[in-house]
Amino acid sequence: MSAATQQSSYREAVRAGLHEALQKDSRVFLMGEDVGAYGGCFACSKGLLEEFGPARVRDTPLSESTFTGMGIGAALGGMRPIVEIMTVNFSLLALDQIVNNAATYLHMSGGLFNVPLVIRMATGGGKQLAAQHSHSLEGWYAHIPGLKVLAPATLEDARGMLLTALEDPDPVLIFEAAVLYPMEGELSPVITPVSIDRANIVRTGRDLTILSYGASLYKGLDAAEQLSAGGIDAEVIDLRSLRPLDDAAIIGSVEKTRRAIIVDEGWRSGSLAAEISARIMEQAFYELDAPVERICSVEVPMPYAAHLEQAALPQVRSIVEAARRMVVGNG
Amino acid sequence: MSAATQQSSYREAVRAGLHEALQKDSRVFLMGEDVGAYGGCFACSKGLLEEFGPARVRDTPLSESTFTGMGIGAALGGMRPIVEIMTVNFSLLALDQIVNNAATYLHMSGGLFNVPLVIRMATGGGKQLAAQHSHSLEGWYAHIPGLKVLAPATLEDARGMLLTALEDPDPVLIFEAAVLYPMEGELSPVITPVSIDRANIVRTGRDLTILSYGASLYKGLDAAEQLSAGGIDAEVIDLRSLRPLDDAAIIGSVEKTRRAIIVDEGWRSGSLAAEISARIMEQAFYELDAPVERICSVEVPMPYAAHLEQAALPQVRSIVEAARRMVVGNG
Amino acid sequence: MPDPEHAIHLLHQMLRIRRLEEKSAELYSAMKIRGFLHLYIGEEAVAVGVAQALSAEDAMVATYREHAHALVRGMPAKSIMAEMFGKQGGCCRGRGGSMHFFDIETRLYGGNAIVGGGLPVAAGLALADKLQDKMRLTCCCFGEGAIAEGEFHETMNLAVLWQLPVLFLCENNLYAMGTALERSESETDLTRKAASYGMRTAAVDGMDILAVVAAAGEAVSFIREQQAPFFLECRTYRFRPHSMFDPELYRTKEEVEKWKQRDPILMFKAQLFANGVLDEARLEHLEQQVAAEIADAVAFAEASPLEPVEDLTRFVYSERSPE
Amino acid sequence: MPDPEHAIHLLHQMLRIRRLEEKSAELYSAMKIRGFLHLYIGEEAVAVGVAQALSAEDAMVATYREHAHALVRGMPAKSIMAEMFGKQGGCCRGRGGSMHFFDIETRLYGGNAIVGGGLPVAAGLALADKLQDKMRLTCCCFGEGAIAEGEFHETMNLAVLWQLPVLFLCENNLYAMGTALERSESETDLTRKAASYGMRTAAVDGMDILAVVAAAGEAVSFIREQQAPFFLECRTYRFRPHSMFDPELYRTKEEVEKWKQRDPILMFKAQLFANGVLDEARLEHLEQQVAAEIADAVAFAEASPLEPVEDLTRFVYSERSPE
Ligand SMILES: Cc1ncc(C[n+]2csc(CCOP(=O)(O)OP(=O)(O)O)c2C)c(N)n1
Ligand SMILES: Cc1ncc(C[n+]2csc(CCOP(=O)(O)OP(=O)(O)O)c2C)c(N)n1
Ligand SMILES: [Mg+2]
Ligand SMILES: [Mg+2]
Repeated sequence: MSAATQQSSYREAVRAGLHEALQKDSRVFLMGEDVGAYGGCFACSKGLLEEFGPARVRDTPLSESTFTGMGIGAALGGMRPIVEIMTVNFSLLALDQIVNNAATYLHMSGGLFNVPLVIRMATGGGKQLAAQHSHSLEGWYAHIPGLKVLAPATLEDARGMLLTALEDPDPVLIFEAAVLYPMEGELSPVITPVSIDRANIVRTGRDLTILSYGASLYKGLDAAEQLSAGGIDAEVIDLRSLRPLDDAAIIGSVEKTRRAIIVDEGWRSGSLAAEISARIMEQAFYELDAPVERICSVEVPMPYAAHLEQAALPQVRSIVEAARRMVVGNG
Repeated sequence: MSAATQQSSYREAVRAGLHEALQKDSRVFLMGEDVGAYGGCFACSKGLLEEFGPARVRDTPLSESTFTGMGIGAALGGMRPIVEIMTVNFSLLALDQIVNNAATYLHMSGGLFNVPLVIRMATGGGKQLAAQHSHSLEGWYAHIPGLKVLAPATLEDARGMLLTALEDPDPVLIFEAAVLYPMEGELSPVITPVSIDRANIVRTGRDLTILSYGASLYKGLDAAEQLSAGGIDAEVIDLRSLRPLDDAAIIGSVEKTRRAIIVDEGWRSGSLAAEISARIMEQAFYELDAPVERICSVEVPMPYAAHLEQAALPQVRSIVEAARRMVVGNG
Repeated sequence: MPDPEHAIHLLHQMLRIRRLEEKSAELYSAMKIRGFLHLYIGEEAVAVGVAQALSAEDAMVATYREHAHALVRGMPAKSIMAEMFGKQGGCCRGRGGSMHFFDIETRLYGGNAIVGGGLPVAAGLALADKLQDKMRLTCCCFGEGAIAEGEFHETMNLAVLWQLPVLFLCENNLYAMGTALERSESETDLTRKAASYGMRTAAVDGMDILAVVAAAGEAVSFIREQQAPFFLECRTYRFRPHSMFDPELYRTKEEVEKWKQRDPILMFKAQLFANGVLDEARLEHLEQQVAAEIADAVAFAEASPLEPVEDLTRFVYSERSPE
Repeated sequence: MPDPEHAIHLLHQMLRIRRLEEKSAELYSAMKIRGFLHLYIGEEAVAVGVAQALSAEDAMVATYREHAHALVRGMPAKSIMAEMFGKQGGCCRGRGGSMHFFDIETRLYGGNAIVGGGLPVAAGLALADKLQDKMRLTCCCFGEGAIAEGEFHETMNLAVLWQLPVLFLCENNLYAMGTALERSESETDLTRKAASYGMRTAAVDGMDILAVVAAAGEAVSFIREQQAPFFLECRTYRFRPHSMFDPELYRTKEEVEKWKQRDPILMFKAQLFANGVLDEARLEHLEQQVAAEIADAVAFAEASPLEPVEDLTRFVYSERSPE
């Protein structure tokens, strides 16, 4: 990364990625609800309509299933569409197109037709938007063969993963954590794709591994800080890619620390955290000094009231307590 | 169960449940594509239109999202609808109604409005129906708080679980394994609801526990047979309810056998099997003599060709091999 | 012109909505109300006019922009305000918030935050009534943006095919967030679209309270007599941003000002003054009544306790057994 | 009446479909073909008639009932048959089967088994052409049952709103599995429904090959000239069960027999005999040609190897890097 980095927000980083993509490849276009005149419901595409025009920044009607399916068709037709589904909550309406078409075309056709489609959506709770607007279902998408699923937690990834996804011949879903849009940080002036092959060890540690992604990553980091004060040295890993998962990084770290906690905003049962726990069971069972723990959302439709919502979401305190149990508790 | 049992198929058992439900409660009605004039795409409702009339056996247009949502509304309005979505593959089109309405109404309303809705659908592969018609996504539904998810593997459950579900004040999804419809067996003449509180130990054993449900259960039983020939004594558990899961039964058995294999037709990553493995990790780690293994579908859109499809689905041989590895391999 | 007292009643209802919404915006800035807040200011004549045609047994399914409907259908301002405060005294004990009001008394089945998501539910409620020979209807409110959704299409077809007693109330305020109707629909005459299903339809000036009262009255009597659905388009305008986060880049101040000339409350007030039905004293009295009601509501919301955190997982599954 | 050779060509195409389908049914009973098998017998005039209007550059998105379209668009019977056999020599190496034919050469983008699922994809292909100034169109085939799906509504609106060059080919065979049109649509005039989006439409007797040729020709020239979508309804009938599992409880033998009087092949043959364009010898020759083609296809399919099991996980993700 170059020395002269610039100040930016996660939101601006996403916008910079979109801008770069539209500028460097005429096959790229952005399509979704309110991406144009409104500037994007999270202001991620502000100004792009004015700069690139209505043919390449396309406001759609409220028709999630069809404009997503049209993204598939346009990708098959030689374009590089970026479909924005405002939030994962509305992607349920487009799920048939994503699961039954985008993910299957290549295989059903015996390799004849690949679908170079990028779908972006915001995910997660924490903004008091209640039960229908607070889902964190990226783990669901990570279940589907044929899809790749990315979860940028940093500014560099928010900008770079979009460019990486656009170079991919197959459908890539990018989940942007809604609560991270205002996050400020440094961004390299060099706009390039980022490798998505490896998870990222954000903090190295000896005593246990905290695995997370997206907005929850920062809860893991806060917990690690608090733990270090108490003399517990936690390693924190940003998974970055949810499908495929970087088993080497996960297992490598757990073999070193012999303990793992997965922090995942999805509901506990059937969460991505469950998959990671199962993989550690399968690949590092004999290395473990304590059972892997999961810190997930409480299994309740998200309540509106702040105190209830916060109680439902993964809490730094719960991570810290679990870590203490594991390290002090045994081994 | 009475002595004088009668011969029946799984299909007829489902039909018997539907018949009983329509007969004993005037609030019950059946709604879905081709449930009437066609007799049900799997012939599960054959003759019901003639017997109960078009008001109670309602053929719908191809409008999955809306007739499912209408089931929610009708349930709120005092009825006890049974919505049939032909197969889980098409339920993706109704997912928004199921996840954002059926599962949330009670909580969002602070307990004011419950949704006594039953949704039935066929699930699973094995019939050479290829990538869009062979999904096994019940594990996805088991992720959603507010829903109950049942998977009848036996004739008694195919008939009785429907009646149990109709007594439930909240939405219940019933996944019937398409390959089981022709299965023949004995059925009690007494038509009653069945308890769904407990998983069922179908075969007791000492050496390891095979956990499964639906059509895969029989693969687990076949494997157990083969294993016993080789002197390995496997316990086989039919989970029956996928949400909630019967932790007591699962952990109880694993504490006894100290080894577990989960057989689940869902794709491996993010499967229900992952959730069960994670729970065993959390609740029985110190009892385990070997890491829990998962036998799931290979992560590929289901191919049409028989030899490829069979290679993609969980195989009895893989279960047997895994079991041998676990038991002989160590502990 | 209706009889004077009824006219005053209509004005009073519109004022209750207007002031409640203004206060809500204020409380949002004061961070007492959080999440999304979608205001109805400018559209009051629609909710009030339609409410006149509905009876107590009728049900309603609304959207996230439902404060007005909840209020005119008879939900106490207290429980509305407390819900927006996220307090236990709210209609949903603080679990729903601004977008999810529910009420058994007035048969309000939400408050739905998924555009189009309420349409099938409304049709299902009407189906239940039909199957139980209950002679009541369900009013289903949605914005013109919902018309592009597949569920609109599926529900129109089924409602007509099965002759369901639903009043489909389309609140056409010309924008879906920032998307103008003509940029989202190939056919902008929405009654034409609805009519293509064989649905009876009408369109009315949603800024003219008396016109809405009349149109809703006819629509509802058609539904009750024919036991068939009706699509009523009310042409109105949202004076405020879509929600509290909207920079309003998609429309001009001039356009908004032009529409404010047709403020349903200003126009009706003028009419009532002209007809001598209303005078300053009476208006002043009305405003005081409304101000008091809202002050009470806010006080109640402030005083209401929070739902205990221990109760977080209540209402995921029913506590009682089914009847 | 077109020139004699073209007329013979049309008959030949219809015969190729008919015999291929008959053979497929036979091979299904022989368990050489498995899964679902949806036959097109009775509807041949639609696929053949429409194909005359399409050019090589045009794309097609079809349904699970797509054997005929694949064949008339130029896919070799060999690769079709081998695909149904689940063999490596099939168009999709045996991974797709009867419901999922794909072909780069003829731009066939499936073979879609989700009713309505192909409509957005077709609109997207047309959007790509429009954005790249490619003067070609996409033909989107679907049954009348798909019209009830939300995606039909969303796609009609977007196709007209964005003026996309799509031929929406509605193959109205009066039944969606066992559900008759009048029991699933409140408005059974499908062109009326499509027209409500501002779409140009036409309906034609799908049993009359020459009528279909003419109607498709007009529809396609409209699309090419106006760069706008067109909805063409072909009224036809399925002589066989929906799939091989259908007991056909929902319609009478008499109804089926009545329609068989209007068999597109019988009617056209009679016409050609009457006009002296066809004689027994020529017909016999045609039938032999077709029989030979199909025998070859079956032999090829039989001889074709299976995809190696080791290759199971190929084509989940692309092997090549993007251009
Ligand atoms: C299915 C779905 N897609 C997108 C959204 C985000 N969204 C919330 S309101 C809205 C605009 C709706 O406009 P309209 O239906 O006209 O109602 P209005 O807000 O104008 O009253 C959008 C796009 C949503 N809530 N649900
Ligand atoms: C979304 C969806 N729902 C249900 C089905 C099951 N199904 C397969 S074909 C069919 C009938 C479709 O009828 P139509 O569109 O008229 O086409 P046809 O079979 O008559 O050619 C149904 C209900 C499906 N494949 N996809
Ligand atoms: Mg609007
Ligand atoms: Mg049909």
